[in-house]
Amino acid sequence: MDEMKIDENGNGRVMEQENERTEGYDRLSYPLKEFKVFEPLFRWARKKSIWIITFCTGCGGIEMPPLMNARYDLERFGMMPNPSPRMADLFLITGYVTPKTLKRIIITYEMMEDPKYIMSHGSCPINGGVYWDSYNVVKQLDRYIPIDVSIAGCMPRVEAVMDGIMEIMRKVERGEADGWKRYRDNYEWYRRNQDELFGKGWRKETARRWLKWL
Amino acid sequence: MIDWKLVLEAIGMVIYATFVGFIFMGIERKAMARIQRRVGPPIYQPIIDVLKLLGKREAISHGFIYDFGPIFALGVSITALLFIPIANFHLFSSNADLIVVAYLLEVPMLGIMLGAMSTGNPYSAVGVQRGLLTMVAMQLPYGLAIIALAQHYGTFSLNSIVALQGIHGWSLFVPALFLAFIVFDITFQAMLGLEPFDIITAPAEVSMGPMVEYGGKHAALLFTQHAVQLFAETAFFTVLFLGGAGNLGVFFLKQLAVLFLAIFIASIFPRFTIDQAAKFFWKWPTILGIIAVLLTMGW
Amino acid sequence: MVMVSNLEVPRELRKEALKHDMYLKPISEDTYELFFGPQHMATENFSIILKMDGSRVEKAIANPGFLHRGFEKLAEQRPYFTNIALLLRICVPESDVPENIYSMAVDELVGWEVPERAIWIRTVVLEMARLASWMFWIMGFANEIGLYTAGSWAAAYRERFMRLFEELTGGRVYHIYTVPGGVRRDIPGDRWLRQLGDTVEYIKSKLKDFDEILFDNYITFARTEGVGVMDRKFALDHAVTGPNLRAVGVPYDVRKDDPYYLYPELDFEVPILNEGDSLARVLVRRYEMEQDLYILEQLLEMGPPGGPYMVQDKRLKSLPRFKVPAGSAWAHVESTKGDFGAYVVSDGTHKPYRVHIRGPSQSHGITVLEELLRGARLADVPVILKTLDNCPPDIDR
Amino acid sequence: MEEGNREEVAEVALNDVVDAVIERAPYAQGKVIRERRVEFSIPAEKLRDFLRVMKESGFEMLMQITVVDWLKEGKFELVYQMWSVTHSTHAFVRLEVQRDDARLPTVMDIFPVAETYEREAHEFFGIDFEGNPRLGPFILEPREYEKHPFRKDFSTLSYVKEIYGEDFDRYDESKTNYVI
Repeated sequence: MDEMKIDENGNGRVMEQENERTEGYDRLSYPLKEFKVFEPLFRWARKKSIWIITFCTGCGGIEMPPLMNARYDLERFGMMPNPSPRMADLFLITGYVTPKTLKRIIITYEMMEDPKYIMSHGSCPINGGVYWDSYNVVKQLDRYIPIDVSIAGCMPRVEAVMDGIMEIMRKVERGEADGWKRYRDNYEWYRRNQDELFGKGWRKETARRWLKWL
Repeated sequence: MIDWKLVLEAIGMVIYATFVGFIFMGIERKAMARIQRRVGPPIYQPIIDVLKLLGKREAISHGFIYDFGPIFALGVSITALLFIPIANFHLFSSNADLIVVAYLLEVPMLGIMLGAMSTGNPYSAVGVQRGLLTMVAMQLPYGLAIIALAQHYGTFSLNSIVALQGIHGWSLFVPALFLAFIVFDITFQAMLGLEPFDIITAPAEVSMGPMVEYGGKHAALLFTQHAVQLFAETAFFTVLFLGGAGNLGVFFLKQLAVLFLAIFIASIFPRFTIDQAAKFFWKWPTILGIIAVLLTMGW
Repeated sequence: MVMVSNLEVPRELRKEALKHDMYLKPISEDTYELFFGPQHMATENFSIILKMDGSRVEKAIANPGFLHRGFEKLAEQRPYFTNIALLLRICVPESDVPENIYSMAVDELVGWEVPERAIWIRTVVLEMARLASWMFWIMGFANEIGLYTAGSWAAAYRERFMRLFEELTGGRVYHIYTVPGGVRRDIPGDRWLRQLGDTVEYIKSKLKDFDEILFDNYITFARTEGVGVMDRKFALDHAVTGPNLRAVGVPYDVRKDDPYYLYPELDFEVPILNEGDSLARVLVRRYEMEQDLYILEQLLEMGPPGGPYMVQDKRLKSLPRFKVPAGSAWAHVESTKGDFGAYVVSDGTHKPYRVHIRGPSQSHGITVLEELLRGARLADVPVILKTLDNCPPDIDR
Repeated sequence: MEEGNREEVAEVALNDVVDAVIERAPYAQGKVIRERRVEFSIPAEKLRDFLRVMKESGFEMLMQITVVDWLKEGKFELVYQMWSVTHSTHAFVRLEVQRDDARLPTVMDIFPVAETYEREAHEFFGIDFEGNPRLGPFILEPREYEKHPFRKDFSTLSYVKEIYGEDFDRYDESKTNYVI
């Protein structure tokens, strides 16, 4: 739908949708303009330069420094840790997620700019893993944010993580890593799940404190 | 009348500088990686990064100044570049271009600061404070080094400095100017934003500082600006101390030598805090700079 | 049409936001709030709310809880031996420590005499974990102060221990190796011991590199000297343990003061410095690395004693029904972060009635950190965090 | 021979330590469990007084406050665990409070680190430490905080089912003895 509208206008200008007010929050959309000619080039560049946001959410964070440093050097694939969510492409969920972290994850994920990808790391984001009966671990992360690639195991070996990263590279090149599109299309559903977990108005109450303009 | 040759040369030089600047950034990352016993990214990695950043959807803007900052920075960097006599291309050379270039190379920082200040992110704000203080701190030794040079050669023209070095040997080998070289190299580290003076973007402290809110095309602009700036700064260094060059190949090699010096220093030193950096700049480099100036007066 | 809501300021709201001072505010104010973490390079999954005055910290409020999984509750619902696979996840950088304290406490409750061979293996594993954890700490600390070279080297050296662990236990990070009554598997063979000896030699030779680039670096001294100073009384009142306590001149080391395993027979020193600032904490850690290498050398010279590696007990045939007599026991070991202890209460059934783990960061990470951060510069925050060796999973559990 | 001697000497010294403490606080009962472990039980209202005595007699560090929820007896057992650097000894100070309306005075002013331990005990067990200003949601989110999850009558499985929905089917309730 979005692409259609831009083609009709034909200017290549980023369009601004009308600001709708539903359920008490303001939304705004700038659809991503896909240049047909340059798209393969951009896809190649996206594949070759994936910046990881530095947000280690669980025990998998312990395997991040070895991944980035000597021995398993991820920089040779053009990946690099980036502390700023605005510049990052890949969100690596490294391990179990507690509700307190999930709030930050959602906010950070929404701060990232499209196209953005999520890779979950370990069994816990898939179904809770060893913490399946814990009252403070989110069981199925896929209900709250879209995940492109999941790596099973506790803890997955570094080689497994690298295999996952290769997979996400392949997906990016083929244009299949479309978690951000799914998030946009099914925003109502994700939003409802998040609200069910945290209670309505959690953004207004807690997240506003972290980001004043929220 | 429009001097078409000059225009073409200028455009060509900007494209060449951007490209070589990106390659320099790649070499920097690769060399650092090799020192850290890693494989490192391919040398053309910064070009891919910029391409990717250009292909990102960008929906955030913090107003006009936020957009204007990176453009301003890039513009100033290019202007500075065009004043430097690179090999046999003397584009905007004039009588006092030493001063012009020395200060145009400082201004892009202000552009980034302008944009960063308008984001409202406290990390940006802290980064801007740090950036401005670094600038103030490094002005003094930087100025002293340039005064020593101008004093020694008796001219403010980069062209004549290159020509005089061609006759009397590189200024690196003049004892008084060697002190100036050391001073300039220390400030050079801060100009490139490398350790021990990468205080502005210190990722573990202020998470990228001024850059924290930039993403997508703004970040791509800033990367391009950094590439041009890197080229211009290494070129300036080469012209001042390594005697310039007759053709682009030799010039490139000399620039590379300068770059590697910076990389080696950066990979063995941790980062200063901002007040230590300011104190450091106003102590040893300043003393050395004053000695250099005095020596050039006596000679 | 379905649309996305990203966290940008919508153009319509920008004027309103300006009007309400919702953004553009922090710069013009004298004091502002800085949310340091969890999305930050310096704090791994830990958040500090800093009330800043310029670049000085006026007040710091530690905000843990991003890693809370309710271990102690979960441990009450699992049998004794299953808990090993759970509890070791409390301390991620050296996961052998929770295994060992829990096993020691259960050993004491049951009254088992752990066989000599198992004791030797446990001591070696603990020391290896300590060295791997030191390497990890060098990596974190060096990256924090901007010396990425040393950090990257340390990561590579840590991999050597990871490989040895993998061969010994089958796991890279989580080993699930030490169990009540002994260890789960025997040593793979003499080749492994030779490799361990080689690794110790190698790390010993590489320690000189770290001395040159990191520990004897002018800027490292400048960054850490006089930053985050504790005195003796403060440290004791706040139950500071481990290298942080030894940096204020208290020679408390669990390996000496409450000896366990083979430590009474080993010859090592407890390094002490009296300054109590970050530099002292860094240097104490540096000296301890040397001592750990020395301990490992002695252990290798001693060689593993013969005999079984697991206690011979009929009750071990049906592990899920394995019952422990009622009572309570406290066991603690010296980890790189400090005094790590476990308090296990049994009511005579096959599940523990209560397991309480004391992570050293529980005291380092909240009150001590908040006190030390008061008045520090923003650039000192990561340095203080890292020299206290704050490990968030300990706090949250 | 020598080692045995040393142990005996250590035990005698420990007995002296316990005696010295009890002399100053006659309401307490103390005994030596084994080498380097001593135990005291005190009435709950004498807590602050006793901890002060302990601190003055060489137990400098408060390592932990363990709460054990004895559901059947209707009591919380609190174990203040202390370490003495001078005597190299670990001490358990045990006391009991009623499970409903559990209140204790804070020991923040004696051991500043107790602030964290008390916040934790309050959060997970709902014990009120009078005088500690920072009690409240600390590690948990407010919703879990209200349940005080480490109490024995809080069932984490039913809570998980309630929060995370019906498709959570790894636990079979019909099995009585569930072994994980």
